[in-house]
Amino acid sequence: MDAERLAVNLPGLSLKNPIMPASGCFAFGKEFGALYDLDQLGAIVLKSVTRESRFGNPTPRVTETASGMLNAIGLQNPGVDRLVAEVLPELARRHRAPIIANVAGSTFEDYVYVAERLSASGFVSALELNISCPNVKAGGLQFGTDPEIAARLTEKVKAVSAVPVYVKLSPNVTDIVAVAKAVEEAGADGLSMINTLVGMRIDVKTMRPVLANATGGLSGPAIKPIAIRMIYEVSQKVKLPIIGMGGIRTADDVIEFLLAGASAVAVGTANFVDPFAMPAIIKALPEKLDALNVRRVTELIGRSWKPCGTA
Amino acid sequence: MDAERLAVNLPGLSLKNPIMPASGCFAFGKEFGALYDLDQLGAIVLKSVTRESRFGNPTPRVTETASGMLNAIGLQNPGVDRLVAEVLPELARRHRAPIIANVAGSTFEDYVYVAERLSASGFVSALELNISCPNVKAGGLQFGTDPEIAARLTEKVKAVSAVPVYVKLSPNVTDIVAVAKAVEEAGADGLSMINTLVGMRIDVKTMRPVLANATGGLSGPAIKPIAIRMIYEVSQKVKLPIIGMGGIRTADDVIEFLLAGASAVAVGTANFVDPFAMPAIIKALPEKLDALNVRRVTELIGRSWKPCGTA
Amino acid sequence: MMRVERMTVVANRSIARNIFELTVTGELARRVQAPGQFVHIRPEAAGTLLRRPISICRVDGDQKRLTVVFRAEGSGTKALAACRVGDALDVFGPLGNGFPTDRLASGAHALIVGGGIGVPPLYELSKRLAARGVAVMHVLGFRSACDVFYEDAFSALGPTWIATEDGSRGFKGRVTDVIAGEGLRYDAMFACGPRPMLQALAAMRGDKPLFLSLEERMGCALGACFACVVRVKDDETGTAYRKICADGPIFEAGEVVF
Amino acid sequence: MMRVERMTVVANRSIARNIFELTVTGELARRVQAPGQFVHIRPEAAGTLLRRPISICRVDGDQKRLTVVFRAEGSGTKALAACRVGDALDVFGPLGNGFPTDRLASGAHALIVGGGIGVPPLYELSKRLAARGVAVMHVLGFRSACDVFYEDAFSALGPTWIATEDGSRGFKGRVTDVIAGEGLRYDAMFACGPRPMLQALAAMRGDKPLFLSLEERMGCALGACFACVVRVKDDETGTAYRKICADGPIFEAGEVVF
Ligand SMILES: Cc1cc2nc3c(=O)[nH]c(=O)nc-3n(C[C@H](O)[C@H](O)[C@H](O)COP(=O)(O)OP(=O)(O)OC[C@H]3O[C@@H](n4cnc5c(N)ncnc54)[C@H](O)[C@@H]3O)c2cc1C
Ligand SMILES: Cc1cc2nc3c(=O)[nH]c(=O)nc-3n(C[C@H](O)[C@H](O)[C@H](O)COP(=O)(O)OP(=O)(O)OC[C@H]3O[C@@H](n4cnc5c(N)ncnc54)[C@H](O)[C@@H]3O)c2cc1C
Ligand SMILES: Cc1cc2nc3c(=O)[nH]c(=O)nc-3n(C[C@H](O)[C@H](O)[C@H](O)COP(=O)(O)O)c2cc1C
Ligand SMILES: Cc1cc2nc3c(=O)[nH]c(=O)nc-3n(C[C@H](O)[C@H](O)[C@H](O)COP(=O)(O)O)c2cc1C
Ligand code: FES
Ligand code: FES
Repeated sequence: MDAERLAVNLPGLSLKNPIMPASGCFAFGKEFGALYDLDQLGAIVLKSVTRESRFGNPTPRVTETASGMLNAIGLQNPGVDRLVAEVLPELARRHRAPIIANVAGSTFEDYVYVAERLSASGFVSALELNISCPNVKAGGLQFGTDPEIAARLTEKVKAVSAVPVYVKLSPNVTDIVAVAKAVEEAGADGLSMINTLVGMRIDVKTMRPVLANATGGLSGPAIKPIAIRMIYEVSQKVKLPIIGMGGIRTADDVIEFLLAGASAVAVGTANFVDPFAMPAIIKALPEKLDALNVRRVTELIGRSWKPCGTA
Repeated sequence: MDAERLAVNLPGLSLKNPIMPASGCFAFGKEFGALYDLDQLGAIVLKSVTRESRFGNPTPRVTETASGMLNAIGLQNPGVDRLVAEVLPELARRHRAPIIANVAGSTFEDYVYVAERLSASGFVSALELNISCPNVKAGGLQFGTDPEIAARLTEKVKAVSAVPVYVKLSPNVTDIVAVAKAVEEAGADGLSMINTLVGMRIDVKTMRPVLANATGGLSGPAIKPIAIRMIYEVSQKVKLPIIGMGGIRTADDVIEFLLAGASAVAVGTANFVDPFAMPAIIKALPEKLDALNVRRVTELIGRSWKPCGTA
Repeated sequence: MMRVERMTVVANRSIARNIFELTVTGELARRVQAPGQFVHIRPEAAGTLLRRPISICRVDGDQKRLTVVFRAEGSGTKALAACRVGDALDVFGPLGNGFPTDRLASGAHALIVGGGIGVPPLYELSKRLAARGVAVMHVLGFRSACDVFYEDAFSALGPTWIATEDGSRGFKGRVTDVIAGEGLRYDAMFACGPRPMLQALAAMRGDKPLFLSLEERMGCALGACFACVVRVKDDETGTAYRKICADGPIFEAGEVVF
Repeated sequence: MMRVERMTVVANRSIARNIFELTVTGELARRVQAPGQFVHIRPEAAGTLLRRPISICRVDGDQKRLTVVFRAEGSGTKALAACRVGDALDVFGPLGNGFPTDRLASGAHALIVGGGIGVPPLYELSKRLAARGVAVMHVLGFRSACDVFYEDAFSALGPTWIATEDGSRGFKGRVTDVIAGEGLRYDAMFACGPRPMLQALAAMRGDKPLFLSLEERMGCALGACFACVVRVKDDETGTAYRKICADGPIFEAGEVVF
């Protein structure tokens, strides 16, 4: 019973707790794996991978803002073939936590190729479809701002994927519910939300943008209220489970996301502030549940909008 | 020369410096007028006014977030008739700084009525058209998220207004440049950006949204990177002058907004943190300009994207 | 007139479970006009954005000292609890209207009722009423014995009843039980505490005036943001309001809906 | 192994214009493996989100002490400058690879070149090289006399030349002017400082190995975020890279593009 207290079951993912890293903040697991046992986590989420190997944007690629940070990494990654050949076997050998691979691309064909390769590799339990990366010139964000394009992409990827597909939504839209509904209809198995908001910082002394890429993606506690609002809205309108993210730092933040309607959460920027953030959150959760008189984390999901008494 | 150093001339507005309050954070001037001489400011910007008198949303109406706050005031105001009859004459008698009235409504007719009354009153130098209030059920945000509707509204208001019209844009959109271009073509004289982002906070203990209205508008330093990015993008695509806002607290922030492409700025939330924030910023500006070897604030406008050497 | 000042902490100590008594010194203390006014404090160490409204509990204008009593609850008040003597504190105030002290003549009876963290502003009120010759009585409600504070201070000014929810100190029950049980008679009542307590007091006051202090989440604390409004009683327009920060926090029962 | 630790401040003082020398104590100090490694410090008082990477300037494993020297520039380093003895500081480290100290045999000549705030990590390096019997020489460049620090400390280890841009102390000019002007000969060069300085040194090194320390804006400082990459020299794939935080910050000139 107690072991089950934090467990959450989602399509393709049997999570022993609802905590996982956010894509791009955890590379391919090795670095944090040197700090703690990754099997403590609900799942391991990999950095976005594309068809071809990419270097990404010039530096500086990150800068700080009030309670947040901007990043413009630009999808640096070794390409899906090397990922499958070199990185995944080692990762899967070392850890038992489910692995979620994050798929990015510039064309429909790219996405499909990458998704197919990853799904066929047998190493991953689910795919996360990054249709919301603000830091690349071609592809990325466009796929996530137009409901129709997002739906088409979802369909195509679903067609080649044997594992469940979670679509990662962009907050840089007028109507995120419309995008969520579109990908739900197109067959998505779940949603991840939110990716970063497009932001910018200018260096007063040089009078130029701080990031070499000019704009970047805003993450961290600053965006948490936006993430909570979007999950609150979307979870009431679609039936898909949501992996929530955006500024999570503490166990209370996790509970807030679950209450808003997320079924699990991902931690990104907070890993940079405290490299042991995720183990610390997992450790703190049971006590928080006790204080709230909650037996299982699943009881919290969507409770901020569900009529009292239902669970 | 020195007196002119901070001056900015915009349609209808001869500003002795580029600093003004953000609508809704300064009521109708009286309260801050008790703290300092409002004629120090570039302009006085009034809280949104509607055709009818409104009470607004139930409380709690504000709550804090990381480096920001959420508000859901809900356009409480005395109605335009009482504003023109009772509030404006007194305000105009006491102060010489130009007055910008902010217009809100639920229908085209409402907006037109209010704009016409204000323009005809003779008390205001310009109108700010709030098509981006996230905190009212009808009207408000919808007018600001669809470029066509925004343009139609701008046209109608321009037709009845003898004073210049600044359209206040919503950041809760996929493509803010499209909205900006639409209202530019429709005859807007300037832009104000940005209004608040829709956000939410849930109380972990009560498990319900903190705000009675559930969602609210996110303001403060947390949103500054988003404001800067949007102004940077829009100012390169439209010719209209921009009044920039979103998280400004310091003279350096003001300079960052000007570099991004704003011609003047508004200070909102910072007035709550430090009631003397605006006089302090105005006082600090000349020294900052000295340090940057800049003679006039106008030299800074858009300099982050203008080719070197142009000004 | 209100001002923003970096005041200096001269004392800070725990006086009950999670309750702190913090004294600061500065010019601002001279400006306080009435008991029940409050200050808006910026707990800089917490890294929070907004200020925190806290009632003035006592003030000594000559010594330029001002004391607040608060419960360390969230990040802001916890940061205040951690303040050390000598620290500078960014304080905005004094704010609000304060309790009227001139509505009772010398010899009249004032019943002062506080609940929990609503007790602090009543101390300066009682002192000032007592100084004017008003006979002051106090009924103070707390959750439990370890939450009780200022019992001696109030007792020194007039008869004082303590009620606790669990009966671990004084009467077991609520302040209204004490007032009814003891048959307390008064010419005016002054109260600060949770809304249910204030509502119960308003229901039992008969025709006696009741002045009460309200709380609400605040932005500016100055009247400029419309965060803290309450509706006006029997308002036919539907849009009448008072701002708790500027028109209050003290209202006469019957004036506003709470 | 790296760890996160609340280390205790045991000393903090200004040693030149805006330059501070901060010593902390804790288990982490025992883990330092090589000079040139750095720590990632969270300046909590500043309310900033991200940590700040700062090189380790000296370390005493037995005493569990570690010293950093930094310039108070932005909010983070200003908050570090304000740390008082006894304060706790959230430190993550040790990070990075560090300078190789085993590439020179006893008796060989090492030229150690620092520019401004690049000087600190070179001190521990020089100490360790000297301890191995390597003959160390130092050329340290600063803007002006009031920016100079650690001159005596370096002089105690080996001959030390100071260069200032305005000539207010030592040689007027750049470190490269000193090296050329004095005709310094060496078996290997070690350098830390602004990129133009590093580039000039790389250009003049001839066939001698040059180990240099690079800087970049960092997120994780652990290798997980790809914020701090540099391109690899003569990379035909176009996608080869090194992470400054994990593969560096020390590289051999010729390895990466900088
Ligand atoms: C006029 C007035 C007088 C007050 N006097 C006292 C007093 O003398 N002693 C005392 O202990 N408390 C008093 N309070 C309540 C006090 O303001 C809150 O306890 C405090 O703001 C909580 O801040 P926090 O950072 O600890 O909590 P958090 O929950 O972290 O605060 C988050 C946000 O909510 C606001 N908030 C939370 N609780 C309240 C509340 N009850 N009222 C208003 N805002 C709140 C905070 O100001 C902050 O903006 C008073 C409130 C008002 C309006
Ligand atoms: C490996 C390494 C070792 C360093 N060693 C030292 C040292 O020993 N002494 C020293 O004084 N400085 C050193 N620096 C530079 C130091 O990290 C910056 O001066 C510091 O981060 C500035 O923070 P701030 O809050 O004062 O400035 P702000 O400008 O307010 O910082 C804003 C953001 O930019 C980042 N940033 C600003 N400047 C730099 C920079 N030069 N390098 C990396 N990030 C930066 C900050 O970390 C922060 O995220 C080192 C940098 C690196 C990468
Ligand atoms: C440095 C960095 C790199 C990121 N890279 C990716 C990525 O490759 N793919 C992706 O889908 N999201 C990426 N993200 C977005 C995060 O996964 C997450 O959606 C976002 O940062 C919000 O969560 P946080 O506030 O906890 O960081 C990245 C975020 C950061 C900060
Ligand atoms: C309490 C509050 C009330 C506001 N009311 C209005 C309003 O009535 N009309 C309007 O156009 N904007 C309103 N705004 C938005 C501000 O004018 C401004 O666009 C926004 O807060 C961003 O600026 P800031 O971060 O400096 O506060 C309000 C903001 C706040 C915080
Ligand atoms: S708090 Fe702003 S009006 Fe009362
Ligand atoms: S700082 Fe994250 S990879 Fe180097």
